[in-house]
Amino acid sequence: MTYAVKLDVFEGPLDLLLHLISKERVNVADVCIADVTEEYLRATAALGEVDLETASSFLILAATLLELKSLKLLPSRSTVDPELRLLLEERDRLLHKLVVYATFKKVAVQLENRMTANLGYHSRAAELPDELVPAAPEILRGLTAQKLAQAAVRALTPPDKPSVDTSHITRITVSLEEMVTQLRSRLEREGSGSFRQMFGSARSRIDVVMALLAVLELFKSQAVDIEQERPFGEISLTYRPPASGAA
Amino acid sequence: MEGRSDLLRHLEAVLFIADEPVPTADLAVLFELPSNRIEELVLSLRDDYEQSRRGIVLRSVAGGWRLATHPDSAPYLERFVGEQRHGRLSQAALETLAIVAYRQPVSRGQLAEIRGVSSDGVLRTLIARGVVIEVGRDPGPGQAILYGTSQVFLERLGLNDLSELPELADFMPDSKAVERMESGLGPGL
Amino acid sequence: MEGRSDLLRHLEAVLFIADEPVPTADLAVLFELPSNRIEELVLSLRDDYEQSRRGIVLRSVAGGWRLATHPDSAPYLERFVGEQRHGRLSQAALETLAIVAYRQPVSRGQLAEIRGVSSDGVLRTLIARGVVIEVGRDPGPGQAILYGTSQVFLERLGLNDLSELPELADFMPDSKAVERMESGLGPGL
Repeated sequence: MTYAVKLDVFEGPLDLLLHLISKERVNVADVCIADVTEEYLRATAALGEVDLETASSFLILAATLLELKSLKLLPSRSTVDPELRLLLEERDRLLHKLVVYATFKKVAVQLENRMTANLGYHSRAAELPDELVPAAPEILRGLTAQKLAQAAVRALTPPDKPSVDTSHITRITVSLEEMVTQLRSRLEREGSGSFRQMFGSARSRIDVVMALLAVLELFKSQAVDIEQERPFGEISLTYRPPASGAA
Repeated sequence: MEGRSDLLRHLEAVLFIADEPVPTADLAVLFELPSNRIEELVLSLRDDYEQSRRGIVLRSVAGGWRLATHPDSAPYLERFVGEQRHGRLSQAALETLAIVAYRQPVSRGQLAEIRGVSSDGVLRTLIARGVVIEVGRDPGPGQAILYGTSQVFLERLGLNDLSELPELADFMPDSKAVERMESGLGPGL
Repeated sequence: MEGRSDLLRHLEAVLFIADEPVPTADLAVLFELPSNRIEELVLSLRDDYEQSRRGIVLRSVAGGWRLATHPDSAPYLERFVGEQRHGRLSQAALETLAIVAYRQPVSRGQLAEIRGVSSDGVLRTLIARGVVIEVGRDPGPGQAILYGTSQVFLERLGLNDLSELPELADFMPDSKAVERMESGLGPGL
């Protein structure tokens, strides 16, 4: 599958997301991030220069897509699972943002049509005729040096650096290192346990992902044995103390 | 007491000199006449322009009366002025303008929240074009500048006031589109 | 070929929008007609204004044609102008004046670059009101006219000289913004 990512039609990550979802009619969980990235890089190369705002928008979008994909990959077991509910709430929030954005995008077209319909009416940018200047109030009436300075600051300050709203992306609250340390000390203490027992208190799905990565990390350094009897079944973890020589 | 035609020419002169739409109430004060008399005069001036096929029209816009050129003459005007006076706005600028129009007074932060990206650049363009203006400060901490639309905005859209903007609800995506977005966003229940 | 009345209304629209007297030759080019035809049309428009006792007259001034208000309406116009916001500085005019004050001497091109839009209209107003004046020519190619503030400007603001203008840094929201602005400010002030 290829995705025509035409950068000139996208103005923001919500715009791109909306396009992917409603125009291309794709399920974001099925979107291949690599494909989108490749298209993006090709398009920026064609542009010749990278616009910081568009580039960061793209990164945000890619992160959003990855997170949504991770939602899809993990099985949803029970509707009463509070963690799952939190995730669904987050998804609803993003959906709400998309709906609001789509509404404004649509009404913007209407405003443009109205503006186009009124383009033909030109009014005078009336300069006061010389003979009426004496009748006009003093042009600087009420102007203070302070007001002038404020206006100068407004006019001379360049616009803020582009920034991107990341509120719809879950923050990583625990680092992988911290997770590895936590898991190791818990296994040392308890010897064994299921993955669910160990991480039932994980705050968000991203924490669960971090926990899984921590388990894989410990497995790699041969500090834990992993057993899973069937797909999506319980994962049991058993602590493997370091070789006696090292103890 | 001056005759009707004298009043009409003074009215025409005042509207010619004005640099923004003139409300009926201002004309009533100026000519010391009741508003309904002014309305009558203005409408008869407008009819006169129409009937004698003038190059000028009289419009009711942005809460007042405004002389403008007839759209039929637009091609000549554009050639004469050299460039399109009101150049087209970019997609980003239009979206931002729409949000400002419906959500005013609105801060930069709120704009960024809705569009998912910073709108600072386009906001500056809109201010330079005179369609968006600063309308105040957020009383909360930070005292963010709040933005709104201007008289020029109303004039450009041919609206009398903001209540004439189309209902936002009419532009909500329909339930099918929302469903598509929802299923596109990943696993449901 | 367009009929006479169509040409007349386009001519009226062009003269309406023009902010300076329009020479016959320019109109001839615009309408692709010989000058004597243009003269004929302009004069017939002028007669039409006179005969129908309009508030607008068509004048031949300074080598061109220009629409103006009828002198009979002067008392109303003076009252209107005196009471209206004509006297007030628009936000665009205030910003332009502020840039001229702090960055003088400055050319039209530099003003347009800073504001992101042409400032010619407001600059003309500021010059007409005597608060901005020509202060020299850019020595570089093109010899652009450079503008600065006038003595009248200083007097109205109660300043002795430009060094008494407030420090911009005192009005900056934060230090980072100061840095950004200073890098944008020339070595001038």
